[in-house]
Amino acid sequence: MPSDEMWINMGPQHPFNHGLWNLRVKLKGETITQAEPIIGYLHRGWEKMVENRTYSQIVPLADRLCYGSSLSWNHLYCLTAEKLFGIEAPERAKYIRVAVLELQRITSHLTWLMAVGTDLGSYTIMTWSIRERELFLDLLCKLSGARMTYNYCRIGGVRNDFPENYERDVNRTLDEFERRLRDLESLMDENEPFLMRTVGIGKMDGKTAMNLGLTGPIMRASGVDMDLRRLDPYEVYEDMKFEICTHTDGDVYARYRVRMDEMRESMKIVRQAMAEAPSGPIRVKAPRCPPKGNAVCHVEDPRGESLMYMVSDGTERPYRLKVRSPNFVNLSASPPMLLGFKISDVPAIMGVMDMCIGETDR
Amino acid sequence: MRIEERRYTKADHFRATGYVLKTMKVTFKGAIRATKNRPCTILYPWEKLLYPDNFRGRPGIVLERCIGCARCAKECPNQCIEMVTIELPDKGKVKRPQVNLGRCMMCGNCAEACPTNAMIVTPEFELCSYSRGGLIFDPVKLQHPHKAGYEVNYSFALLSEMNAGGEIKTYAKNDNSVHDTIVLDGAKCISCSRCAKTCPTGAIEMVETGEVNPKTKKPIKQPKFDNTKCVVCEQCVDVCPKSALSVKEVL
Amino acid sequence: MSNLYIELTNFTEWLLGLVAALLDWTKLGFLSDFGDWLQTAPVVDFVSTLLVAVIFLITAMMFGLCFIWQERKTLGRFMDRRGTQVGFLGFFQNFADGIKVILKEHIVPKDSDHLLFELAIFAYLASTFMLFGCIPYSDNFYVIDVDLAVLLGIAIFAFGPFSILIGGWSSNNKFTLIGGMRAAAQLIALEIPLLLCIVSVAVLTGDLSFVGVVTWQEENIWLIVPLCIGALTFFIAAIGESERIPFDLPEAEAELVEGWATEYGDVRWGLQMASDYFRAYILCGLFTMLFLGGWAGPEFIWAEAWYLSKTFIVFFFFIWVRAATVRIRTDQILKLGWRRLLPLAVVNLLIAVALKVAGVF
Amino acid sequence: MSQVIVYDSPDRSVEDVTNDIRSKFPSVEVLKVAPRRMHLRAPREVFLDLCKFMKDDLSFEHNSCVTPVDYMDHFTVVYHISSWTNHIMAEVQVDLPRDDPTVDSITPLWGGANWHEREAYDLMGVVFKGHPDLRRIMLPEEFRFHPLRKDFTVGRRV
Repeated sequence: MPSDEMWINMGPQHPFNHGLWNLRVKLKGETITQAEPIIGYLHRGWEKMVENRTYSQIVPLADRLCYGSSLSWNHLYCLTAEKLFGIEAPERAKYIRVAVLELQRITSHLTWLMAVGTDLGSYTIMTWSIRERELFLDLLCKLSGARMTYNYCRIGGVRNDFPENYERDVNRTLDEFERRLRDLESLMDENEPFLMRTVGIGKMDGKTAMNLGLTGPIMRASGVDMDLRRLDPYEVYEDMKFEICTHTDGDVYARYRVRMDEMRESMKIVRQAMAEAPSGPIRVKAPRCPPKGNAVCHVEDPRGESLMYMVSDGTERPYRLKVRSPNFVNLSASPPMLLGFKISDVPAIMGVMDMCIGETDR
Repeated sequence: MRIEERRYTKADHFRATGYVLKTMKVTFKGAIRATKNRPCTILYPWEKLLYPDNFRGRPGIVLERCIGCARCAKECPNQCIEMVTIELPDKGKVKRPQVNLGRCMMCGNCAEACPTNAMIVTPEFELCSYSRGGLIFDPVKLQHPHKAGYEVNYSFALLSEMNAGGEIKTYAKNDNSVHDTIVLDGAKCISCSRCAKTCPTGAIEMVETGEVNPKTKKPIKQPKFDNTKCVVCEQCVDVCPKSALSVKEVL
Repeated sequence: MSNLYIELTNFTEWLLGLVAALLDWTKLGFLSDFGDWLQTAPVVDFVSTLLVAVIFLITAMMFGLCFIWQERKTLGRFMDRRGTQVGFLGFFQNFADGIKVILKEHIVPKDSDHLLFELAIFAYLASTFMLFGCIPYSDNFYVIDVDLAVLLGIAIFAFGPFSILIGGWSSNNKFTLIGGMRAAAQLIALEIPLLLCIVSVAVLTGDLSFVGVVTWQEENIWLIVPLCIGALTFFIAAIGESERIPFDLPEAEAELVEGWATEYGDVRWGLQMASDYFRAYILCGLFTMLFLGGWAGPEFIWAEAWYLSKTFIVFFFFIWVRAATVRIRTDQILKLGWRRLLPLAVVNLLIAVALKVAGVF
Repeated sequence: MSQVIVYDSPDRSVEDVTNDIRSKFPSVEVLKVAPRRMHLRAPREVFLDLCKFMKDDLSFEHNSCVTPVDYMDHFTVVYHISSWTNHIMAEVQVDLPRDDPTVDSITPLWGGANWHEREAYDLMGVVFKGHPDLRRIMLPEEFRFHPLRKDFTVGRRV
């Protein structure tokens, strides 16, 4: 007796999805035959709202695009605005930005690890990664005064310089985090049930990933060595010595592995950027109205390639500001990852994709 | 150039990896550490986290320094600051900012834009109240004991000097020698002296310009700007009926 | 006969004598006859057994609730956070939950099967309470000591999956249907290795009553030494039976919200959660009884205290495994149950038989 | 075990890629060429062939973004297509008249553009011919207007 197929709404309010989005899944028994993500529950009309605010007022709003890694969006907006105004941040501000961006990348990956912990059912992973993330939140709070939405970059530089002996604190935190990362990794890498839940699940090879527009750690896990910090270097990433972490499997374990290695690479970058930051001014006075024209800039967000396209008509308000969120496209490419796997694999696949609905719906 | 990826060879299902023993060793070590010295969580209402001085809680105000220039109201992304007339003992009826904390996102832009550091960023974040009205802080309620760490000062360099190369000087936020200036377009000015009345810092004074108004035989007066007092609040630019004033940015 | 039973019979005799005296005082004919009938042996026997059962049930439930407290505190320490802070050292948390659960409104889904919806929880609870009776604390603190106590316990234990299936099906919700089927499949798959381990214990010790097993272990050695594979299989199967983290899929929050008990809201949900911990308590009790020599231990503390301390230590291992692993999928659980635990249990049975035949014990 | 695809050094420089495009498509106007950047303006008719050519011969593997912009008298859809082998990002502008804003969809070429085009249709009302399932993605189905257009005044009764 062929069991007919059942549509299940892993709906907007569901314990497994982080943020408001709905995954309609067609089940045949336990295996998934069709999947359709539905978004739009958190659409705030960010791009329309931004069109009646001045350039300097949008800076804190750009933080609120994705609360997981707010600094990378703040920085992307300021970088695009600098291209539009035709100005450039001073040398020291660039080094500060790179160091703080990499700190934010580690924090964002730890937030992702917290989500993976709850989805796979082990609350120890969750609480331990929150505890490690607390180290970095204190650092960034000491620097900018806020814990999540930092509002730290400005058009033409950064808000304030490092507080005194900040570099000593950062190095001390990174050494401590090195030890704790080893504990975290052994909590998962040598944990057979974790490997049973993640190896060989949600497979996607490089070619289809590239065609579907996937970017970021998910793409690098499928064996495509694409990292915008190396491909199209911005700020001072050219002379930062770090390696790109890739994996060839393309399954959930590979994505987890890539992100854990990326955390180690980010630590190297932070140390190098902190050491080499020259002295000098940290901010340039930006004019009020940019020349007419448009500017585009894309950076390596912890989730993938994030891009901003800005059109100005000479007044002090942007004419059009388009945001390309990496998660928007990764989510559109998720159905092929889900087909053929079981319903209890959905949290594993979706959890490791580091969803951030704020930037998807804008 | 790539990290050699540690290939996880998926051997037979049941292998002697200790299956879950290594993880149990790590968690047990964590448990011992948590019982020996206190766990890392704090009991919130009784113990509180230590916040740095520059922690951005709700905005606060130092009424003595405030000159009512409304730059914070113009700069706020959520438009939650309004100028409200209050009765000050020494200055009489003046306009001071009133912040609607229900809308405020604590971005600290108002403290950054304030030329006299009257608006400060206080570390206070416990703001629950029984009604939405309770969150609208009028200037008196907005006050907060002042500490040096709460002010938001930044130093900036000028674009022209950056491009010119050579030694780059950095200027403080409210450095009077370097800021935008107001420019008067003489033809449009009808010398109604409205800008002189609205200027909060008294930086504008009407000065005879020598010509005489043929009809009323009185000397024509036009505003002159004293740059050391001006804080570029653009109230004069907005109030001028003939929009004769405009801002010339220093770059 | 256990001392508990003997003392209680004296107490009931005194009590019924009092009642009879009261009835005689009224000087009405049939009342005094009724008083005499009360003092006859079968009534006294019935009332005292009833009292023993009530006392035993209350102590067992108290220790079951202590398990909840122990889990919260220990799991907290594993995760570098404090456990509950309600009341002295967090003890009042259980009563707080109880009060909250009792005050909740009783909601029955509109087009669900009302009778079965109510029945499922109480069937699940009844099987748990019956199991309390089977497990003695020590040789003079138990409810019944029949020869086939172990077999009776396992038979009642097998009753669980039916109530879960009924509960899942009757609340007319897709998720609970899937949750119910998964729970039943998992419980049955892990019951077979459980039984084989118990059979191996029975083979070695020669009888099926708990008191017999423990006295055998007191004379010889604890059964965990010869049957260590059996103990390990029993431990893993017990984690699966009590639906705890590595095998926690029936009510996996991540995708099935609360599994088969999603629609239960008030006291029924509270009872269901409590009976999960009671079943864990029973399995820990079984483990100590069969493999760790029950109440055998040096005399300086009571036998019951020995039994309970060993049960709490076994439950500590349950929590330790929960803190360390992630949840695994249903088909992996079933594969583990049928392909890994069953062979191990059979090997353990061979060892037991070999030891018996060789006459080592 | 698939090998890692590597993009270390760019194969071809920006100039000779633009010369290829100039020679193949005379009607495409090259606005600006910068290191690792290329700005083109393509008429609507030639656009799909240009994309095919870029994908197959010039190895442009990734379509970053599809941006509709409302310039009051006409629409412009700006495509950002990047080639990882040559380390180039191309910005292609396509102007559409205001009365019938339709353009060929590039979802068959790059799957990544699927949701971008649906969002452009949903918020700006640009119709993409050949799109697999062009329907609204953010707003509910029964909405009749497109909010990101300049003539949509904020705050009016909907």
